[in-house]
This record gives sequence, C-alpha cells and structure tokens, in this order.
Amino acid sequence: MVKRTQKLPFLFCFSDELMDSATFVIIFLNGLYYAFALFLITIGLNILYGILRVLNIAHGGFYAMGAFITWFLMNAAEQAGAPIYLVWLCIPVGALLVALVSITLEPILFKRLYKLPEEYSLLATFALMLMLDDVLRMVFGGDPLSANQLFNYMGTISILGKTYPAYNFVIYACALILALGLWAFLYRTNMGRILRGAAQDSSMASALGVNTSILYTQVFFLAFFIAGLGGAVYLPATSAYSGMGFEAIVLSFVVMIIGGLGSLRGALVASLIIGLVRGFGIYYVPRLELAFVFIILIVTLIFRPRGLFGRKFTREEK
Amino acid sequence: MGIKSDTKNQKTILRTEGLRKYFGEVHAVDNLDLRVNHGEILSIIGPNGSGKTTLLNLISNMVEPDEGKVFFYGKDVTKWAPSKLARMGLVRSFQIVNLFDGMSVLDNMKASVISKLGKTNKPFIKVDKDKEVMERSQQLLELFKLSDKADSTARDIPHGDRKVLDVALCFALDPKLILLDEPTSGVGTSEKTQVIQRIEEAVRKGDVTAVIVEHDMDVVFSYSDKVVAMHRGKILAEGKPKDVKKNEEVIKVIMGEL
Amino acid sequence: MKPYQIVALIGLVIACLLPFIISKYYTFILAVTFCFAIYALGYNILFGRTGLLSFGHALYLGLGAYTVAFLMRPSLGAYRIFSMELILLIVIAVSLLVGLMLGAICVRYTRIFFGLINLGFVSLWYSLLYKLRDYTGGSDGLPVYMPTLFGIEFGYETFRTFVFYYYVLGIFLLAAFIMWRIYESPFGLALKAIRENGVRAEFIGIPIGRYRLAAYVISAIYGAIGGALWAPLSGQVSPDISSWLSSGDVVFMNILGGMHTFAGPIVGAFVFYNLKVQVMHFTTYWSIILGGIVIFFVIIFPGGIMGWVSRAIPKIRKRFYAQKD
Amino acid sequence: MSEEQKISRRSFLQTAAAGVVGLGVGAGIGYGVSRMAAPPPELVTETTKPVKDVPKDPIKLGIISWFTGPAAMVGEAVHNAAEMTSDVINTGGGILGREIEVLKRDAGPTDVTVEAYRRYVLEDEVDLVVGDIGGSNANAITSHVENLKVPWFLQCSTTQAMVEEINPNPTFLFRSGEQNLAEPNIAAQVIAKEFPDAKKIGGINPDYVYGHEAMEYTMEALNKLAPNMESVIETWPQLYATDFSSQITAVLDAKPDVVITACWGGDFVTFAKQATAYGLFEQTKVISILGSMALNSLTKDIVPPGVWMLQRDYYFELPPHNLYPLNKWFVEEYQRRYNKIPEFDVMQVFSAVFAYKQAIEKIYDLKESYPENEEICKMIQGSQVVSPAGHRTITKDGQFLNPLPYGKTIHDPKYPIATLDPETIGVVIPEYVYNPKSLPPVLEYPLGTGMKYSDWIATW
Repeated sequence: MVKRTQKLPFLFCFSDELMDSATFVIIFLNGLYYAFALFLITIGLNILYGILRVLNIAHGGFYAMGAFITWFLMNAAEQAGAPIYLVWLCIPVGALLVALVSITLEPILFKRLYKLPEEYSLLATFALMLMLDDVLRMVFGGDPLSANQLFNYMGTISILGKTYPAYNFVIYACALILALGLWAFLYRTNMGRILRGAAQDSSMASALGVNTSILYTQVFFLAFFIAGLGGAVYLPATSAYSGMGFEAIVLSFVVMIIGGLGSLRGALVASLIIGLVRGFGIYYVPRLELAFVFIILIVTLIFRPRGLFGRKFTREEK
Repeated sequence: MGIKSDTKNQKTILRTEGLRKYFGEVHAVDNLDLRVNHGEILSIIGPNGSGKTTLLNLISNMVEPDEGKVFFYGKDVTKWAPSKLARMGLVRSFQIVNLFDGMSVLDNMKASVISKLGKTNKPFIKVDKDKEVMERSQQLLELFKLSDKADSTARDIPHGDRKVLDVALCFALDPKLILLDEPTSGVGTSEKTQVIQRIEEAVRKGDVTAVIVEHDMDVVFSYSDKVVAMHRGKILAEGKPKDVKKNEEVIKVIMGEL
Repeated sequence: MKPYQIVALIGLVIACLLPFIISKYYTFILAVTFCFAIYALGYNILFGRTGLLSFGHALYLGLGAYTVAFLMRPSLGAYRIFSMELILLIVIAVSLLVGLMLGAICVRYTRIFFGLINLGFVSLWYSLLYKLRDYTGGSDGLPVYMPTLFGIEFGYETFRTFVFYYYVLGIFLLAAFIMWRIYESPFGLALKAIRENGVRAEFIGIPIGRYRLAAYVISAIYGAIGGALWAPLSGQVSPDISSWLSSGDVVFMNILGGMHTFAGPIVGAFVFYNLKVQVMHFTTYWSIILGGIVIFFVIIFPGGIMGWVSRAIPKIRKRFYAQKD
Repeated sequence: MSEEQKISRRSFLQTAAAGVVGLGVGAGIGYGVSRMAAPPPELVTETTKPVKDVPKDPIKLGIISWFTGPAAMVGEAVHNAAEMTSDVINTGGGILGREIEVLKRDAGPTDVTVEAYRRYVLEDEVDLVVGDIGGSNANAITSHVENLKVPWFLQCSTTQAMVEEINPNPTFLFRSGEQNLAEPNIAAQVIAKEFPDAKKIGGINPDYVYGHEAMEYTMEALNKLAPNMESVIETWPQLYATDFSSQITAVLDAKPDVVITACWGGDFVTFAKQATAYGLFEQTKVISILGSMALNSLTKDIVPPGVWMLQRDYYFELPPHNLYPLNKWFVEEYQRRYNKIPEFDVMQVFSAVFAYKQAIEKIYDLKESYPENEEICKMIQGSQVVSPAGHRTITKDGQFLNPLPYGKTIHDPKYPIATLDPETIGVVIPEYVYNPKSLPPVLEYPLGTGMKYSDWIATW
C-alpha cells in the first residue's frame, strides 16, 4: 500500500490510504491542465454572451478547427524539417487562421442573431456546430491526427519523483498570460472600457458614437482567436479527432453556468473548481467521474442559478 | 375567494405602515403611512424621484419593501404574490404600457376576464364558446370605446388606445382598488381628457377606489377627491385638492417645479 | 365545417389509407414520424405557446422509451408487462411525477436560464443512463420486446409495418385533439398571455409559476408518450435517444413547422424527420445540409412553414373574395 | 520508393491533397500509376457450371457504419475494404457474372441505424449489409435482420448480451470479427504466461459497456489462470476523452504490476501519448486490448517498444508473407490504394464478402440456379473462407474464427508506426480463445518452439 511519507495538513480523503505529497501535486497539476482547457473555451463563450448576448454553441467547433489547422501546420513544418521555433509559431498562427477564417461568418450569420431573442442564437449556433464538424471531417478525414514534435521536444520532468510532461506548463503559462492579458485589456485599455460599456447597453454605446458593428466584429475576432488558441495549444498534448468540438462544448457550458453567464472571473473560478474536483474525484471515486461535474451543475442551478459572478436577474427573467 | 361582505363598507380600504425602501442611500420611500378610503379617487403628486412609482410598486408587490407592511381590507398583504392580490381585487396598471402585444385587443381583454372569472385553469371548455366571457369582454370594450379595434393586435393600435386598454385590463378584473401609474402620460392633450373621463366614469359606476400617480395638475385637481403630495419618499401634505393647492411647502416644492 | 376542420379530415383519411399505398419501409417511417409528432406537439405548448425554450427535452423522450424497456425486462419475471395500454399508463404516471419534480425547479427561470437548466438535467440523465449499467444496460441500452395491443399478439413484420402504425396514429389523433382543446381553452389563452408578457400576466391574476409548471408537465407527458411509442418500433433503447444532440431535433421541428401555430410542430416533425432520413441516406455529410436548413429557418424564415401558411391564407382569401365581388 | 517513405508521406499527401489542392490532383502526386497486381489464384474462384438464368442487375453491398464523430475512422476503413473487395471481385468477373455495387451511409444512434437497415432492405433491395455499428445498435438490429432476411456481416460490435440472450443462433447475422469476449481471454493468457509473478492489476478502460466487459472478463479469466492476481485499481475515462492524466496518475499511485486498457481509436492515441509522458510504460507493463484498431496512427513517438498489443483477429504480417502470398498481395494492394496498412476491420470485411461469394458459387455448382438469401446463409455457416488471415472457419452460429495474434511492440525502421516484434508474436488458436482453462499451445512465428505456422497452413 502507499507508504505514509508526509501528512499534508489540509488533506481530505474518503479512502483510508493517504496519498503521498507527490501524487497530490500531480493530481493538482492534472486538475489545472483540465481546468485551463475548459477556461480557454469558456472565455470565448463568455465574451460573446457577455457583450453580444449571443450564446455560441459552435464555439466547440472553432476550438476543434484550431486543433486541426494547427495539426496541418505542425505536420507540414515537421515534414519540411523546420526548426523548432517555427513549430512553436504554429500555435499562434493556427489560432490566427481560425479567427481569420471564422470572421467571415460574423456578417453572414452572427450579425443577424443580435436582433433575435437569446434562445434563437442557441439554435442557430447549434446548427452551425453541426456544419463545422462536417466541414472539418471533409477536409481532414476521419482519422485521429496527432502532432507530437513539441510534446516530445519538451520531454518530461520529475516532480517529487513522479514524471510529468513538461509541455503542460506551456499550457498553464499560455492560459495565465491569456487571463492576465484579457483582464488588462478589458479593465486597463480604452477599447476594453468601450467593450464593457457596450456589454451593459449597446444602444447607449452606439448613441455615444461607438461604431458597434466594427466593435462586434472585433469581439468575434477575439473570441474566435481564443477558441482557436485553445485547440492549438492543446493539440500537442492530445489528438485532433472529428467530433471533439461537441465534447468540449458540453463541459464549457457547465463551467459557464457555474461561473455565471458572461463573467470572465466566473469562467476562471468555475473551470478551476471543475478541473480540480474532477482530478481528485477520479483519484478517490473512479467510477463516478462524469457525474461529479453534473452534480455540481445541478446544485448550482438550484441554489444559485445566476452562478458565482453572474449579473442579478431582472424581474422579467424571474 | 371573494372578500367577506361586511368589510365592504369599512372606511379604509388600504393602509400602509412604516413602508421603507432604499436604493443604496436613496430613500425612495421613507417610513410612509398612507390611508385610502373606500370609493375615493386619490391622486399622488410630487416631483420626479419623490418615490411615487416606488410606492405603487411596493403596494402592488412589484417590488418588495425593506420594511413596513401593507394592509388591504385590514389583511396584511405585504408578502402576497401579485396574482393573488389581483384576484383579491387590488389591481394596477403600468407607467410604461404593459400589454400582450402579440394578441388582439379582444384576446387581451378575454385574458383578463377569464382570470377574473377564475376560469383560466379550465383546460377543456372553448373560450370562444363561453358566452359569459365573450359578453363581459365586449361590454368592457364598449365601456372603454375600443370595440372598433377589437381584432387588431395590441401592438398596432395608437398609443392613447394602448393606455386605455392597459387600464381596461385592470377594470376587467372588476377590482376593489385600482392603482394607475400616470394613465395619461404620453397621450395627446385632446385624448387626455377623454382617457380620464373614461376612467372616472368606470370608477364612479363600479364604485371602485382609485389611487392615481399623476403629473398633470389640472387633471389632478379636477378629478381627485383627495391629494397626497410626496417629497423625497415622505408625505409632504395630504387632504382636499384645494387645501393642498394652497399649502406653501407644496407650492414651493411641486408648484415651483411647474 | 370550418376550412381547417376539412383539411384535418382529409389528412386523417389519407393517413388511414397510406399503409395500402406506400411501401412497408415508409409505413414504418411514418409510424416513427407520428411518435415524434406527439413529442413535438407536446414540446410546443412549452416552447411556442408559453415561450419557454427547453434545451433538454429529450430527457422525457428517453424516460418514456426506457420505462417501456424497463417494464419488459426479463429479470422482472412474472411482473413483466407487455400490454401496451398498461405500459402507457405507467409511462404517463412516471413522466407526470418527473415532470413535476424537475418542472418545479425549471419554471422559476425563463429565457436562456430555462434552456440551460434543462440542458443540465438532460446531461445528468444521460450520464446516469450511461453509468447505471445493471439497470439501464449502460451504453448498449435495453432490448424492447413485442408488446401486445389490446391483449393481441402480432407477428413481427405485420406489427411493425401495419398494425402498430394505426395504433400510433390513433394515439396521435387523441393527443392532437386534447392539445387542440387546450389551445382553444381559457388555460391555453392564459399560457399565451404568459408568453406575450409574463409580468402583466402575473398582474392580471394569472399565477404564472403554476401555469408554466402545468405546461411543463403536459409537455413532459407528451414527450414520454412519444418515446414510449417509438421504443417498440426501434426494438432497442439506448442513451443516444436522450443525448443533448437529439434535444436539438425537437426544437428544429418546431421552428421549421412554425412554433406560433397549432399544426406547426406536426408539420415540422414530418418535414424534419423525413428530411433527415432522406439526407442521411443520400450522403454521409448530412449534418452540413441539415444545419444549413435550420439556420435558414431560424434566421431568414422564423415564422416556419405554418407561420407562412397562416400569413398567406388571409391574403389568398382576400384575393379570392375580391375576384368574386 | 521504400515502404516507409510511402507511408510517412501519408499525412502530408492526404491533407495537402484534401486541404489545399483538392482531392483529384493530390491523388496524382507521387502515386506510381501501377495497376493492381493480379490477385493470387485462391481468390479467383469460379463456378464450374456454365452460368445461365442469373439476374443481371448488380449485387448491392450496403455499408452501415460510423462515418461521423470520433469513430469516423471505422467507417472509412470499412468503406475502403468494401471498395477494394468489390473491385477485386468485379475484375475477376464478379459473382456469377454479377458485379458488386457498394452503397454507404452513416450509422448514427439506434433509431437511425434501424431505419437505415430497413431502408436498405425494403427500398434499395440490398443483397448484403456490412458494417460496424457498436453494441447498442447491434442489439437493436438483430431482430430486424432475422425478420427481413438480408444478411448483415458485423465486424467488431458483438456484445455478449446479443450472443447469449437476444440472438443466440442467428441465421442472417454473421460476426466476421471476434466477439468482445475473445481478447480479454487472450489478455489473461498473455499476463499469466508473460508475467507469472505479477500480483496487482490496474485498469484504464473507456466508461461504457465494452470497457467494463473487457475488464470484467479479463479478471474472470485471470482468476482461473493466475488466482494470485487481483485488480487493485480500475479507472474509467469517458469514451472519446481528451485527457487521461488523472486516470494515469491514479493508476501510477497504486503501483500495479500490469495495466490493462481497452481504449481504442483516438482514445488510445491520446492515452498512449499521455502515458509515455507520465512514464506509465516505464513503471509498469501495459496490455492494450483494442489499441491496434488505430494501427496507422500509432507512430513511434506515441507507442514505445515493449507494449503488449492484441491485434484482434488479424495482424498484417501474419500469416507470414513468404508462406502465404495472398496476405502479401492483400497488404500491398491496400497500401497501394489507400497508403495505409490494413487494420483488422479491413480483413474482416474482405473475408465476409468472399465468404458470401464462395457460398453462392458452391450452391450454384450444386443447384445451377441463383440461391436465395436463406440458402446462402445456411451455406456460409460451417464453411471455410479464404482470407488474408488464412482459411477462416465459420461456426454454425455465424462466427468467423481464426487464430488471434498478439505481441510486444518494437520500433522497426521498415515502418513509420510501432509494429510487433517477430520474436514475441504469438497466435492463440480458436479452441483456446473462449475457454481459457490452461495456457494454450501457441502457434508461433518461425523462431518459436510450439506449433509452426507452416503446420497450420498445411492443414488447409
């Protein structure tokens, strides 16, 4: 059985055997790994809903597109024997390509959604998700695709004697930079202030001379870029397979509800909660893995439907 | 669930005790005691932000008070659901017109009538075949002179008629007490008198008590039995229209504003 | 006889004659379509009539289907139930109970939150179907054996492509009739008022919480009946029936058909299901075509087919009478 | 163009062609326009009787499998196999002169699969159906197949519930691939044989019926073969998961001697990559039950050497190419067409269609009239079929049997993917597959001591 090396003060355990500190750290890091995957998708969802009241189910599709496009770039770079820093470049370039490709959708589809009630955006983007999934399969085929050059290049490090893929730290760094960058952008820059203003009251913003149509396109560009970045950053650690967008979107919805619709702080906190609970949950009660997430969701919905940081309900919504 | 007959002729129909409502430091309604007697038209006047609409919202439980109680026919109705209040006879209309826009004027009326007749939970009788409902609805449309617009959808009729329909919906519930939030605002001067006449006629005929929040002073002083002047959430002055008109504080605060 | 009654009668006559005209395969497809029509009809009293978009209504489709499979499980031994009527009664009872329980929580919210709460419930239901392997058969689901209709056993193929078609048709007509009466009733008008303006409905004395719950429970029962009738046709129930992807289908049916009309969901169910069947047979890239059609209807043509028809009829009637005078 | 180069360009060619240039042109680059090599004589069987009054319209072969979602690769493999098989048969004169026409459609959830099969039979008058549709769909269609009497050759989706309860002795349903029960028994035999002193077993299996059954049956067989072993940790990642790190960490912490995983397809690719990163392969022995389904994605940086991988009922190097030219031709032909190494579903589809062809020709030899479905199916049952995996015997209840290969992975410079080390390859003969009483005599590659491949081939 596991030897009791060092008793951690705040340790909670259902099963009798205490886990040694190394495993605790690894599980914590796994929790972070999963949390940041959710966070990278949910930010985009929250920005779109927070500012434009558009609930974009197709966001999982853009996440998948990021993974597939980055795979294509990395594979091409690998075949051509490009130096390693070029391969690193594939991640931001992949995300950028996703944003550039998807921004064409904004005038065609999303622009019409602003006028329709919120639920309609749920439907239209659900249909868009179906289409995206097929387009990706048409272009990239049905096989699971993986590009491991970066993952192997980073190799593994040992944490308290346990091996751990170093690449995951790239993901943490990227998620943190993104979170700080977004926070600074929204709360410290002029454009960020305009965006938040438009979120409160778009008609007021346009009355004050804000060209909302350009603003919305910028918001979409940002949201698509983040979703693409999510797919791109995670590709080296996993694989790109058709239908991955659906898996990603279900959990990010849960995170969005728990964190509060439209709030970025909520997205960060909720994805950490879900990531860590899932990580430790699997260790202690392996059979219940998926149910954990939904139990937390239902509890939140009953006792605090607006989520941790969501805005208060107006009478009309009650 | 009608009210017992003996309370009908009791003098005070509505009483509030120590009503208080803050929005941050703003005391919208500050420890307010109001008394409304049966069958009278009481107008509430006061500058913007004096708490008139908030008071109405508190009485009709649109907004929950921070402190204080509301008594209707002596019963404490502070916590009652608006739908229960409406069925008990305490009904309100809205400053910003609040109608069933997608439905026809007749359907709007029918909705209110079936709610009054307690038939909304009948899933199998046909609305259009229910003579009682149809007659009552037609009758009300005539009373409020909306019969010619019965089939057009509520969204498309002119603003004046929308205001009148909003009030008519309240009367469809043949209420004991009706709260009207600026019934004539946004209505053209020519129509204004017509709107008020219709309301007054309905009140006198149905011996209904009315509490009206109103800005238009000549409407207030020509129709109301009693006037309450409010300022910063408190009652400044209360009494017959002509007395309140003479009160200097009222003149300074409210008339000055005219 | 009003025009719509004539149309309904003609539709009924055609529906009764179809099995003799069309092939066995299409009779089977029509029987399945009627099941989904009941499901869509029930869904619309919530979505089109009371204005509540639930994004997880496949929970009740699955509840109905799994109840049927559960009652027929061999491990029940003597208590196995095959009579379809008894099964349907139990399905109604179960869905009433579950509808009340979940509805009480859901109806406190509207618009996007109502949709998301239902999404949460259906996701939990789906993961339970997956996890409780010993009861629900896990990802493989449960087999559904041949039920008896009014106590009579039928051969496999005659059941599936003939007899059960009329059984489903009969229940569909009953369900449609009841729903029509609800639409025409004061209760139906109250629901419409709640959709148009919930706040005002509350202030004219309609207890919107209780009525939304009533609408939710009715749609839950209809969904479960649809699922229960679909189960014997398919022969097997699996968690896919309640996946959140299939929750989207019923919403598409209503939007396609025209959610603000009575016949919308029925037309929507016919058009959407048969369209999906044909497109899936035509190409393996079927979701592009279906997704495109849905986006077209949601964005450019939100009124749906029956919405367009109900707008076109007064114009036609005006032109028709104009010619006459 | 060496073997390796041709395959390693797979990914670039495929995406470059599809993504940038468009399907047509891309296929032209780099493919020698070599014609199909002539198939070996055993395949080109014909009826001895003159062919008359045989229907002229083509034989319709309907595919119902996954073409969407994470298992889309299964559909592609089945479709490639069906296309190649029908090409081979058509160039060889078809079946009694009738060409084979391939139809394909997506399986989807249960109601869609049932509707698809009924449409194939009632509308398109399909002659046979081929496809892998998963446990729930397989259980659903059994009753439809038995009543509509058009044979369906399943590949991998044979649940024990179907085999034992729902449809114990089918007439029209064939399992051209092994039952789900087969590999767990072999995994148990491999563990018992290779790691006799192991004590603690770990499990990382997908959280659905197949995953649970794989773990349960393996432990059941192990209790008979090596009672001292017990399972200390069983984790259940979600099907089509993107993250296995939590499960791997939990398993590593329990320090098992052997880890069993039934993850397949994209799951196995992701699992293997993260397992290498977390050092699972170094710290414990891993046995993969169905990882070989994604054979062409198992590049060397994902699967290290030393992982025991079961190959279900076909490994492309067995029977050895020098002893059995049909297999050599089959592998090269598949590579020429699709630039991939054939997985076991491809062989299963190939043998199913050929079993169908050989049965029709045999009946025609006897009766000289075109047989009905019932007769064809009765003839297939109990017959033998010439297939790339050797002569497969078909049981009375429609199960295709042949020795099941397994082995330890090695990084062979000849291939871009991890393949099996010839020294470690073992093949369990059918009789021992379903009742693992004792360690079976293993049919070994030339270097082994047990029964030889050449002995088995000699018995055909």
